[in-house]
Amino acid sequence: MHYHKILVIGGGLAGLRAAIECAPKADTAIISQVHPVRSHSGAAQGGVNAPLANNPEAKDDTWEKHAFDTIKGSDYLADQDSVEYMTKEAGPCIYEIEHWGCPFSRTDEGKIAQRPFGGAGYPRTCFAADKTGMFMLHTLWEVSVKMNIPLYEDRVMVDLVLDGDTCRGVICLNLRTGELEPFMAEAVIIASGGSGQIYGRSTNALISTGSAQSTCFRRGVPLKDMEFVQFHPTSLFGTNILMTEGARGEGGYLVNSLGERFMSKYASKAMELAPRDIVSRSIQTEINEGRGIDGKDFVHLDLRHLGREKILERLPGIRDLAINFVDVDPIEKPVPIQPGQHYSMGGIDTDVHGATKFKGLYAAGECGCVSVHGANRLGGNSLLDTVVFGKMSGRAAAEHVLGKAKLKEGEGAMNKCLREAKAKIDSLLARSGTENHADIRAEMKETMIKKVGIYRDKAPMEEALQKIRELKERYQRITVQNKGKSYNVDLFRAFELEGMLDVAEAIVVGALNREESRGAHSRLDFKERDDAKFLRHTIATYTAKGIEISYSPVKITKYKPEARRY
Amino acid sequence: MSEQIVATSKVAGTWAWFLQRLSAILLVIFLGIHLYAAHFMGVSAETGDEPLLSYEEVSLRLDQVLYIVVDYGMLSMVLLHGLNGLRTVMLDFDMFVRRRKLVDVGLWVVGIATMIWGIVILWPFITG
Amino acid sequence: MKVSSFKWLFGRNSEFWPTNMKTGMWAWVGHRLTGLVLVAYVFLHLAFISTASIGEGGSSFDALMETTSKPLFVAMDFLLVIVVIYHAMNGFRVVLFDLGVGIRRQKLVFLAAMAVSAVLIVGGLLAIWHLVFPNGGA
Amino acid sequence: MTEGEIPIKVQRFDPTADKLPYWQTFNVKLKPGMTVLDALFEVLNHQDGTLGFRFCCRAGVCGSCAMVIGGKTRLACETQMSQFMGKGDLMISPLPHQKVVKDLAVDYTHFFDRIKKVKPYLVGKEPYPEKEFIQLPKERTPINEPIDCILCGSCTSACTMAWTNSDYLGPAALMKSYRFLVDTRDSIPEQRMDIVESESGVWRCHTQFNCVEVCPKKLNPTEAIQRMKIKAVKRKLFGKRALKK
Ligand SMILES: Cc1cc2nc3c(=O)[nH]c(=O)nc-3n(C[C@H](O)[C@H](O)[C@H](O)COP(=O)(O)OP(=O)(O)OC[C@H]3O[C@@H](n4cnc5c(N)ncnc54)[C@H](O)[C@@H]3O)c2cc1C
Ligand code: HEM
Ligand code: SF4
Ligand code: F3S
Ligand code: FES
Repeated sequence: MHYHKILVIGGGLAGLRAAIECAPKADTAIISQVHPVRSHSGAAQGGVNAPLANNPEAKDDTWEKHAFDTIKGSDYLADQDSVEYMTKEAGPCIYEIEHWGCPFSRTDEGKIAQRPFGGAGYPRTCFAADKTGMFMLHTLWEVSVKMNIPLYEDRVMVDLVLDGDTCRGVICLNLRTGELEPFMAEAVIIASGGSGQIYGRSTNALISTGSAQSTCFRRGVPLKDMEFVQFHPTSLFGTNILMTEGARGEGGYLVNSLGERFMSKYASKAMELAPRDIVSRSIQTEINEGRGIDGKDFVHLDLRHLGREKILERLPGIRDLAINFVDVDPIEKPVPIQPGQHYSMGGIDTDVHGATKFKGLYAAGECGCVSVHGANRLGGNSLLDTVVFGKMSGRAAAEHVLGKAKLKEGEGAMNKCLREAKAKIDSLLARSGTENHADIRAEMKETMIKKVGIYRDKAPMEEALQKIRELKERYQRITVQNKGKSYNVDLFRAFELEGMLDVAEAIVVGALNREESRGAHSRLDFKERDDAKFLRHTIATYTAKGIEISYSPVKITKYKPEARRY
Repeated sequence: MSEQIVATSKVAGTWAWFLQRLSAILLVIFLGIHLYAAHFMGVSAETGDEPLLSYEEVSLRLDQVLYIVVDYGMLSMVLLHGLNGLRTVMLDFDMFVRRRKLVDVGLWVVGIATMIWGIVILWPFITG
Repeated sequence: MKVSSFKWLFGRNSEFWPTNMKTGMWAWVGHRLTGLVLVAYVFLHLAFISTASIGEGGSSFDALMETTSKPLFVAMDFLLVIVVIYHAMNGFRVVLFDLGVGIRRQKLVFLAAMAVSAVLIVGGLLAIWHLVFPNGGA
Repeated sequence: MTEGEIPIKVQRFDPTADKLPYWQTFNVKLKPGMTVLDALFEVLNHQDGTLGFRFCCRAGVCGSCAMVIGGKTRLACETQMSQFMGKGDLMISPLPHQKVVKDLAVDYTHFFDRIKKVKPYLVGKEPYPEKEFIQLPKERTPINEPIDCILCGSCTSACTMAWTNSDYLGPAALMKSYRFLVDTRDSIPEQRMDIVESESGVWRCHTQFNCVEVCPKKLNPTEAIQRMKIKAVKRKLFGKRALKK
């Protein structure tokens, strides 16, 4: 049995930042499905928010203003104390990562460059070309190398060991050998990223399935605000690879099958540069009403009028992606785009220290939900979330461990859990029913994007719930073709599918119960925000009987909820 | 492993590489002179129909110190360049990396031995 | 780490398969082969002359020179010229890169080096021809 | 051409079960916009669940899916299938000269070990400023390119020098080293040069340019290596001041 005082699950930004924080204080190891530099964080393009006031147009930017923008963006569902904490810590955290070597782009005076982003009053998004996430990720990995933090790569967490109200460790599947490995620990930090792959048309990485999150969920760890799912207006048709907002920022048009710039109907002033949720909804309306190109599920992002030079100079990355992935050169042809699932605001319910209701269990990053994003995340705030709360949870976990009188308790619970996990994996391997789990996965994704997507309504969501339950039932009859040991992709994809179905159910149930429209959750049958009834967090708990929904209050400090207009 | 690399950093790497370039350039010069002297100077120009080198000619030429320097210098450059090149080739393989000392010593021995051999070969011409 | 399997090193899908090799790789393979050939030549050359000088002075040297004008040796000389010139010209190309020149234009530099080589080789071969057969090969 | 079937010939190998790798052919129906990664998923999902390969971002930024496709090392997720239509079997094999975990998935341990040897982290100049280090845009220029490396391993596995000499740091690690060497914020150029100057460092590079040919991000490790060779010689000839930034 492996033993480390602190285990970090996930080598993305949040996981690495947490490990870097606690490694000097207590023996820490990182467990990750993929090598840290392969993590999904590396796909983030735009930037990370911090009120550094480096941009001449942001001279009087302060953390209070950043907090206000964030809270307003969240449609007042964010916990205001957490938001204040995050925005106060933003500057120091960004300086710190710069000192570690992150190659931010620079202003003329040599300071960190900042650009404007949606929903923010000032240009406060620090960026490093259009690869901010990748550079931050590589930098943090490099620091972890410097600190010699042990890394268990190619291992996936398949079970969480809970002993009453205390977390004792995790059970991992070693993908290389196919063996189950128990990892005992005094504290576990879950930083396993988002679960976007539950949806069809996701901009997320293929491994963003929330496998660790759903494992915790099934062991009784509550999930918060799962119904809030962000959609990005412009992702490539087919692959749903992100086409940055910058394409519209430079002046790109959105055009439907009639050749109209349809945004004039929805936001006559801001046109293509209206806030993300509005643009997403507008595109979806056009598609739903049959004005998608060739009657299909996409519209055109037209950049041709910008001219060759401007495209080559300002949007070379976008051009490369379009050429590589849809074989369209934006200089000559319009790019087919559609809204895509982008981010889950919800996640494992934690407090501002990243602590869950179980002792020694922490969560940070996209898989967790401190609630700083509320009902709608602002662009650039999620990378900030990962480093601020990664650090915070690392600190909290280290303090928890150092304060512990007795170590290495709970061997019994570990062994019991290991047996259960083994039984589960064995039964999966033994299954040879008639269903193909890849098809079930595809149907789940299709159902979620069609029926619990940008627009939501009672009837389709009930159908979706039924469908998810039917798929769960069909899941029992799947077959796992690959019975081998080494790098069994088939087995792990079958395993994670079960958890995805559970989380999908939590999303649908939460969305059905929230009878209002708030942020990214937009219901056709309840078009208004309802602060009286729903200014509170949804808490979903997995029980033997099914998913239970309860609510918890939103912390309001000094920003009173008001109508959200831009 | 990383310690090992730092420890080996003081070895000949840089100089070996640098001398390989230097000797290459000198070789071009020497080779030019050598070929010209050996095949185009004197002989054919005078007799018109005697293309091949003759013993007298060569020993005549080698009576001049300059030619000795050129030929012997050329030999040393060729050896430096060639053996150093061999060393490069060998060190590209794990098998020899692990025996680098042996490779270095071996090549030095071959080089020095050949230089002596060179004197032996040239001797009759010089004295003759 | 070991070469896991010889087959993987030289398989049809590998970098080392001739149809997959690119300019720089060809240049390097050629340079290395010619370098090794040249080392071998130098030692043969020394051995060759030494039979003359260590023998009975003049007579054996001239006899040696006589042998070298046999077609086989002329062919060998031709080969040598090609080898030396390729090695030298590609050597120049490498030295250029070492000086930081033309790294981004390596294919062009290679073509240029090969063009110069071609000219030199033709010149070299003609020179040998004339040297060995001064009367036009008759 | 966007219709029809492409036969893909995949190198299969399970080190726990097979003695030698073998080739297996699958027919994949071409769909518009299909990438090689999509094709592999098509095989995994509907033809043979035992196939093993790495994947993550499917957008060419994470470096998981480098493999040899049609005789050239590329990222599977960035390579369109349609270009291979009508060209016979499309051969797909794992990165050459790496330990295979399963089929197309290789073990990157050795690759990352060599990256770790070059001290792949910034050692900032003391004392740290209260805010950020000041770095002018023109001072950042030298690192603009090398920081784009996604550590996909294509270059190091295509460099035949790294095949025969397992100590050779390889183009990826050397370019990483260069990235810090020319970063104005870094304070240990001497130590970095000691590492790249060693026998397993830059001298093992013979300008094969394979690394440049295969790099999916169109980077130029050779240039970084050549620059460091010059730096090394300058340091030997002129001493420390040759390393001034
Ligand atoms: C295309 C795109 C662009 C974006 N751009 C921006 C932006 O510009 N600005 C911004 O602020 N945000 C952006 N975001 C959001 C942001 O990138 C993510 O929210 C953030 O990177 C999440 O980081 P993380 O550390 O929580 O998780 P991840 O980076 O996803 O890391 C998850 C880690 O967990 C590991 N893991 C997962 N499951 C398991 C398991 N079962 N067992 C073991 N390990 C496991 C994985 O190996 C991985 O290392 C973007 C998102 C997308 C999709
Ligand atoms: C005539 C002019 C010559 C020039 C300009 C020249 C140039 C070079 C250069 C620059 C290299 C280094 C290649 C590298 O590091 O990649 C080299 C390597 C080498 N040379 Fe020469 N060379 C010449 C003649 C010779 C001769 C006469 C010999 C034979 C003794 C020779 C044998 C070698 C060998 C064995 C190598 C090593 C091969 C390798 O590293 O791949 N060279 N040469
Ligand atoms: S230099 Fe290019 S090929 Fe090499 S690891 Fe980096 S991105 Fe991959
Ligand atoms: S392929 Fe290898 S030999 Fe040098 S130029 Fe690239 S590192
Ligand atoms: S899957 Fe990330 S680079 Fe291909």
